[in-house]
Amino acid sequence: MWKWLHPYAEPQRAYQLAGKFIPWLSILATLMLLTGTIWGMVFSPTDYQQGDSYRIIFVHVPAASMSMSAYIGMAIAAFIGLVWQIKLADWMAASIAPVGAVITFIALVTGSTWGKPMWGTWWVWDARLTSELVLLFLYLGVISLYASFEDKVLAARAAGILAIVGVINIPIIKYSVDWWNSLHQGSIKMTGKTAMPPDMLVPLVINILGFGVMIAALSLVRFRAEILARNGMRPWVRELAQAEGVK
Amino acid sequence: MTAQSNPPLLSASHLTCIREERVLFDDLSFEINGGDIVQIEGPNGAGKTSLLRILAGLSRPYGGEVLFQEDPIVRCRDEFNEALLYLGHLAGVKSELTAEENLNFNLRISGYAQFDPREILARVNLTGFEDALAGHLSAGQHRRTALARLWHTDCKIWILDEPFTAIDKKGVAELEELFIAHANNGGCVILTTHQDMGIISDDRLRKIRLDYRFI
Amino acid sequence: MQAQFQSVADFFHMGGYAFYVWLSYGIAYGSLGILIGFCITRKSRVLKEIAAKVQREERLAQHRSNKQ
Amino acid sequence: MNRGISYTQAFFTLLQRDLKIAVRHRGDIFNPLLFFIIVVTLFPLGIGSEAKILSRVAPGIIWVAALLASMLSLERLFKADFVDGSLEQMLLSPQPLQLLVLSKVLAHWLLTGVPLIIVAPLLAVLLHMDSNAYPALIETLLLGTPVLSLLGAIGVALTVGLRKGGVLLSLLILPLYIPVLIFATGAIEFAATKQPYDGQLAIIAALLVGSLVLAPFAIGASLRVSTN
Repeated sequence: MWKWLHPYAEPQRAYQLAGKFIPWLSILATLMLLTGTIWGMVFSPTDYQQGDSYRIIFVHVPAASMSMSAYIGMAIAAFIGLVWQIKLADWMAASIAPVGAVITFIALVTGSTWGKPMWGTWWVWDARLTSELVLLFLYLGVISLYASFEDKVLAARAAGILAIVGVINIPIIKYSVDWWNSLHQGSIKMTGKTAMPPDMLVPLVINILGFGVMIAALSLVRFRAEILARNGMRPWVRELAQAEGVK
Repeated sequence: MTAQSNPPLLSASHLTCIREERVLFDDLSFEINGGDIVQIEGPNGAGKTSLLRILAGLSRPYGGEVLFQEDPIVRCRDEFNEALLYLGHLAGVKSELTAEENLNFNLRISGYAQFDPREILARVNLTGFEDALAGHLSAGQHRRTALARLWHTDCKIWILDEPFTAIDKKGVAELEELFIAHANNGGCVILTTHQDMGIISDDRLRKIRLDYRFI
Repeated sequence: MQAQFQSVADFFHMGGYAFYVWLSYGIAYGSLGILIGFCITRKSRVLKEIAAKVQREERLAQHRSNKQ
Repeated sequence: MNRGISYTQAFFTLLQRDLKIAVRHRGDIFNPLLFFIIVVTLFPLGIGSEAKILSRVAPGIIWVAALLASMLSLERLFKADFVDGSLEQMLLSPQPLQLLVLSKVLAHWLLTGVPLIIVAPLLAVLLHMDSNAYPALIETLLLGTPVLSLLGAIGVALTVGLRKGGVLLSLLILPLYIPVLIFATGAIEFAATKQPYDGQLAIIAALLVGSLVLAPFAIGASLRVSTN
């Protein structure tokens, strides 16, 4: 497989390939998010317990579930970069981190604004919100470690190790927070296991997938910029810079 | 140089070093055999220390690889480390420990069980200072505490970054003689220095030149 | 499938939860917008930096060749 | 090529050296301990001296203070060796790096973790901790503080080459400390109410085993990056 991948492991090829994917992914993400959000906001039935406040679910749950997936994706990229010493994978990991952090932030804020009408307070130490908060710290750790190194080759390796350590810890942290929550809080849960009518579930799933595609598209956009930034000494980047950069 | 049947002790293959988006050297290849004394020369900032650190396996090159007897050093790290003696700018001498304790530790961590520290310290003119804390020694004595391990080693590859710093003329001469003896024994010495060497003649010394690159 | 709201005003009212719903959607899509903006402009910022560096190096090379 | 030093001997050579240096440099042992004591004594001043409240929050206070003290003292774990070049020599030693790293972490734990465990019961008295909870306090500290040292060492290894690593370090490692904090304080609370707390202890023990096995690799890899 590595032989087949090798031509794509060249920065220039990866740059071009990413450029071909980005428009399709962006269109797909926009379509999915539009469909899911409009369906959820306008056509999904009102929840008999929570009224219309539950409509926050269509942005909160996708952000929450994708924030975790993005971290795992970042850790996988970092692992590939560390073990097989593929710099492109390092750059990919570095590109995912800020996107994932913003998604986590969105999950936190929407969770909190959903909590206010439900529980009457802006913050509850609910298991999911607490885990999201810790996840945000993990993201910020990776980002600031990457930013702290002058030499970005080293920065990527250091941040990669941290991302892998973090991904091993995530299940443990999640388990411990769940246990702690059951000990102290009783039974506050954001979404019960009650069956959701398809008119709620389908737009939710569409939005979850839409968030995933959007994260991929944004990461690829950053990835392309990262390739350029790290290859500033290569002739093809210099030509590109002189053609586009001086304006 | 006569053609040798043995594989080169250490070889650099297409090394590229990039520091903070600046190319220090690109596609650098050379071979170092037993018996070589190699000086890396070049102006400040040309990447001499970076090259030595890459050769020692402390830094990973941006591209290319370093081979120890034709095996990449990342794949035979333990064997390579056993054959390597590296002394950097920083001596690795603890100022809270005495000269003798420092030498003891340095040799034991390199794996040597049997040695007489006082005799080795006498070789570098530190007799009488064995029990002095390294923090109280002069710069030259401090440096000699670090260099002392050169007198008790079976490593083939010596990589020395500025070994003569703070060493007096007599000490430099002794070190040069030691290098020649080591090379004659089939070892190799790779070093950087800004000082002129008196004993190692120019035809004995191999030079690898690095230039400051602007792009 | 039919719209759950009688009128546009009803839709914006969100059954009395307008503030929370629109606040969370506002923050979510607002921060997404900022993120998208930064991601897209990053490429041109990087290219500008590289172009500036290239020019700096050209000046340096010229300076050196003048001296020789 | 055998030069006559076994892995065990190399391990103890390094351990002995670190302990010797620490004894000649006593501040490194006492400062984190003093920090631990002072932080704990600040809490009654901040939240009032009512015995009921204090005994309720005592496990949390002692553990959070232990977390912070461990993190502060860790900052110096590799710094001195990095600055004087001994770290490079360690990386180039023919001994396995994981072994050497483990030895350094053990030395650090002996110097800062053990004193912490010794004074913890005294602080528990100050905070009116329930007397049933004392064994649990000692047990969780015994099992938990080595985990803190091991996990923290990863963060320290990553930041040792950076000039302003201190604040960054807390961001990197405190989130990783959360499970230890949760299960340790949980165990103490269970003990105070005379419930069995073996489960929590078992989990902390599992965390200890896991970090003993995995952390040395992460620390070694991080050190190779930092000294690059």
